[in-house]
Amino acid sequence: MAAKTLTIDGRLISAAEDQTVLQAAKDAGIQIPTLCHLEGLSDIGACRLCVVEVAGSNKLLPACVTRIAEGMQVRTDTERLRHYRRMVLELLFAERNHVCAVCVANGHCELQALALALGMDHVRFEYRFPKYSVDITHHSFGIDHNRCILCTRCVRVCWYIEGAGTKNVAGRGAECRIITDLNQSWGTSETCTSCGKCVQACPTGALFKRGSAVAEMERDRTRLEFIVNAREKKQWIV
Amino acid sequence: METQAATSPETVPSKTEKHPSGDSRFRILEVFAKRHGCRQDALIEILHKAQELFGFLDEGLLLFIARTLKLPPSRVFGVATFYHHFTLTPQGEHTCVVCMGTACYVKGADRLLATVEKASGIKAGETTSDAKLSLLTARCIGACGIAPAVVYDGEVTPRQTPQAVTERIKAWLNHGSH
Amino acid sequence: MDRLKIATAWMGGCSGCHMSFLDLDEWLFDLAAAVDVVYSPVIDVKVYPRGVDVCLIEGAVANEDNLELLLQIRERTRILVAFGDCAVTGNVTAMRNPLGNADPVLNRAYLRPEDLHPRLPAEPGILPALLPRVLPIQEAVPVDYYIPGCPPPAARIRAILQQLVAGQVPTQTGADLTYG
Amino acid sequence: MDHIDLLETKNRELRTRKPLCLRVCMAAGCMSSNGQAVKDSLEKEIRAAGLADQVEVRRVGCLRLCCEGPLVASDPKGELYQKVTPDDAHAVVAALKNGNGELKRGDLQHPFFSRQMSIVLENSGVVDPERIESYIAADGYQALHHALMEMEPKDVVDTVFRSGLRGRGGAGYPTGLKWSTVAKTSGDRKFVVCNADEGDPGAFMDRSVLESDPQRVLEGMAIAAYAVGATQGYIYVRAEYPLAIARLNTAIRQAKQLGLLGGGIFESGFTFNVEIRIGAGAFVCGEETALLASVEGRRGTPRPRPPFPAESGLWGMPTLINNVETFANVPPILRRGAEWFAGIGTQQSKGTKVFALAGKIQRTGLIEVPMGMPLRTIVEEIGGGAPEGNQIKAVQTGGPSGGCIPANELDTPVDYESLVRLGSIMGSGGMIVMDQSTDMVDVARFFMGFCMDESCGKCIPCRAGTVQMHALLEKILKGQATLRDLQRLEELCDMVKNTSLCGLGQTAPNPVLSTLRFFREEYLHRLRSLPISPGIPILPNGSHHGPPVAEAAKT
Repeated sequence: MAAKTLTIDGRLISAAEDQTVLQAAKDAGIQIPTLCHLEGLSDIGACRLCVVEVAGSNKLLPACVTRIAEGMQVRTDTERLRHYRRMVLELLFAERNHVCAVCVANGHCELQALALALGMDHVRFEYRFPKYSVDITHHSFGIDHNRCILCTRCVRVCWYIEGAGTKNVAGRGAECRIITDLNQSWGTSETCTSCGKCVQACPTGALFKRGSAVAEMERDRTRLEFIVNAREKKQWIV
Repeated sequence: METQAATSPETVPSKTEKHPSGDSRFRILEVFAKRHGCRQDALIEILHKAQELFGFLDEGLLLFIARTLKLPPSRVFGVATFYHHFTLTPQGEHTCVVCMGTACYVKGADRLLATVEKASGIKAGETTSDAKLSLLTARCIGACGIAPAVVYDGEVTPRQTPQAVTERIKAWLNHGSH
Repeated sequence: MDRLKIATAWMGGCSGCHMSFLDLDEWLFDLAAAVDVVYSPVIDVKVYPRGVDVCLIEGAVANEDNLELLLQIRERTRILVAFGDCAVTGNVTAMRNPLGNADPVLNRAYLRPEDLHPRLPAEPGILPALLPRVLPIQEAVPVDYYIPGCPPPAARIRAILQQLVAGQVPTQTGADLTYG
Repeated sequence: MDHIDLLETKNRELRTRKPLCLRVCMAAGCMSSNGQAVKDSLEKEIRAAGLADQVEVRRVGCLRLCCEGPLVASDPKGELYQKVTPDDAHAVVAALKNGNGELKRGDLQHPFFSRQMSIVLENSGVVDPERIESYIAADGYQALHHALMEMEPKDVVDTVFRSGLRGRGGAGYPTGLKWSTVAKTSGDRKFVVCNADEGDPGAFMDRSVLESDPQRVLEGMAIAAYAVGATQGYIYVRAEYPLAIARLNTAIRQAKQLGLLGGGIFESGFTFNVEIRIGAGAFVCGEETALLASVEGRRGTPRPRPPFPAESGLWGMPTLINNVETFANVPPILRRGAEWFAGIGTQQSKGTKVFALAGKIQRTGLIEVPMGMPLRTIVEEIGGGAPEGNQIKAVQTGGPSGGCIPANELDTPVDYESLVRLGSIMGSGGMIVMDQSTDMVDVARFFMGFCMDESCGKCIPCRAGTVQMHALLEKILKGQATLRDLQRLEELCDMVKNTSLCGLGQTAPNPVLSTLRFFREEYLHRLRSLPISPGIPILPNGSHHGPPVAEAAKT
């Protein structure tokens, strides 16, 4: 694989030509915030947190799906980007009911961690306070739609890693929600293999192991990495 | 228009030579799907056909389609709920669609809608409790030259006024089908 | 230089933020030496005074009294600090908001079938009515600084107060900003 | 079919024509005003008068002046009758023989007609949209024949490139450039897709073209397919356009019967098939990657580009997507040459543009004008200005992605760049005129509501940002917003515009931004002072601080 050189935040970086800006930055130790991205899953460029400035482009580009190019000049942490990222978070916090204090994922939540990292000290938009339900009909897992940010990691992991196609997004726009099979309670699903990958993939407290109390829902992403490596690279690294 | 799709998930077998409910519309739908080679990318065409046959898409019907196309149910439900043309609840005997396109809007479509809502006692997207009338809005039916337009039972009617819609709606609600 | 006048107020919250404040232990003596605490649930002052420099507000705006007090505080205070998650986000206090208005919680609390004489509390002038919707304080009045946390750890409260007392613009970075 | 057959079909059609002809508009506008009954009545009247062998009653597409429908045109007299009722049949037939019945005659010298220029609509209102022979008689399929027999694919691409044709769907990307990308990209199969998902509220150009002259679109697609090396085409058309769908189906069937679609067209080695895909009510499917997802039977959510559909489109294959009007421009360009087309319009914007003129204007309907015509000519001369002596306040172009152009900018020439400079876009061609009674903040709220409902929900800025912008606009309309809210609205507009995934989100703030730019005072006078003023907190439920009492608590 040929290498290409590019500049990220003023640093000259060499990266493989099929890498994305996100991968190249990560390899160089530059962290770009992400939410819908999860190692091992195909990227969809939906959360817009990873948008970066690329010299010569008047549009902001999502780092997760933008391929690197020779001589590319990327900025990942400008004032303008920080401003937009903070707003993405504000919109998410205002959209559903994210009550960190009583959340199973408190302390282990990517959304919560980002709020901290990006300096979101409060939300300037009106909280929507929508009414959402919690489905704990499955014997091992539950889904709390109040905490869902619609990143679709669970959908993608269910379709492309497990292959069951149990989860999907239904509805449109603000009405979007994650469903099980034909919008039925999880416990009645005929396709769910109860593999739990969706729970491992979830960035917030939306998907959890039943019985988890506040702050107890820690995730083990190495399980996903193990499977993806085994599938794609034929390497079983236990 | 038929509005009853008397099916439940349990009654749908995986192989459907003849639908156990005895409803011949399933057979018609299956033939239609086969004409599309039961291709998964024909899902939207098949949902259109199903809605045309049954009036709305209930769970049993969606499951039937999922099995016919060998698709996960979550995919069929996801697609059916993405597109506003598809409805998962039964529609009334009559439908009134108020066009809310820009041209109609600047010519008072919002007042027409308010009038129908008042005359029928239901909001847009709802059906009267006696199932006589479903009230819908459209984003633009492309009849801007004759705005404001209202579609009564599929018939585009130009230059509507609050009086005209009231008469039409009252007639339906009072006299039922004719 | 005049001594800084500091206040704290307690609205729709569990008082956990004040507990955390009290966890500052002996540093409170240092604080007391540097400022005047002119209004707080921990001192016996009934009326919110004028000319307050800094007020820390715990809790969300949940009832009519909260709202009235908040407006008074805003009017009489130079720097208003949202103190803890309830004040900043609504938090647990606002968890009734998805239910639409206050009725479901009142009914659930007071009209239980097992009660002998179920009745909703109604003591006008004594018992403040609940607002239909709980508000984080910045949805009701402009707020100058925010201290998230449920509760905010004592060290964080101290850091902010130290900067305010020193007349600096408080900066919070990294670990100073955690919800929950 | 070969060229001789094509010419023979044309000549037979022209030979057998009756000397007199009544063209009855049967596009959706006139159809909804009882057009079918008018046609039936005319046919009956002509039979009764014993004129059946002399007079043809022809179903035609749009005769343009929708507000005066049902419309009937009389040949060779060159008269246009307006608001014709079935009872007028006698008078119309009498007029054929110089009778002078009571008829409302349209003034064909009026600028509404005289200032127009027809390329895309040259056959609209002339040919019978349900008879391919009628299209062939108007030189239909000559361009396809010319391309297949006398041109290499690259020459076709070159001709379109040199014509300067730009995409008529909104953004104005050079059509030739797009074609050449698809032509150069290798793939096992290639596709040509016609975007007929005309979703802008207030736009009906594509519907009219499909209803009036569907064969032209098929011919344009076939030429494009030959140029880029595609064999399969899809037309993605809205379910809301049943008449257009029916006529397209008829057109495809007839073209196949004559060997103008399918295998070995004109006895060449070129094969091209077209299928219709019916949309199901999702505006976002006008975005090309969402449209492709929908054609594949999936949820119509867009994906980031690159890769562009030209490289990786339907099922990962190179795919050419153009809209109806773009394809409709292709046959005349091939027939009359790139230079002819490039001679029309402005330096940057060539040819004509079809607009759907609607709203607070005297003459609503379908118009086609050369690019570069001042907006004033369109709305004041062609459209006759606002009705009842009202003043035009603004003209909205580009639908929910566009903006409101104020009356004092009416001298702007209508071309892609000029409209963008004013914060609007050409869009697909909806043109809504607003007068003094139109509330611009309400208009902004209307479009934001549209975008909110039509957001696919995939990316956060659009899904959640449109909700918040809509809420802020409602707050402003209710008189409960402060300057702080307005600032937040502007911040959100900027953020949603710059960070959304697809065109829907990126342009959703445009109606707000353009009304803020030109009608800012309408926003400002609705604001109230900062909430710090005693006694008036901001309450999200709308009520001012009065007693916000939980009433039930007292009962």
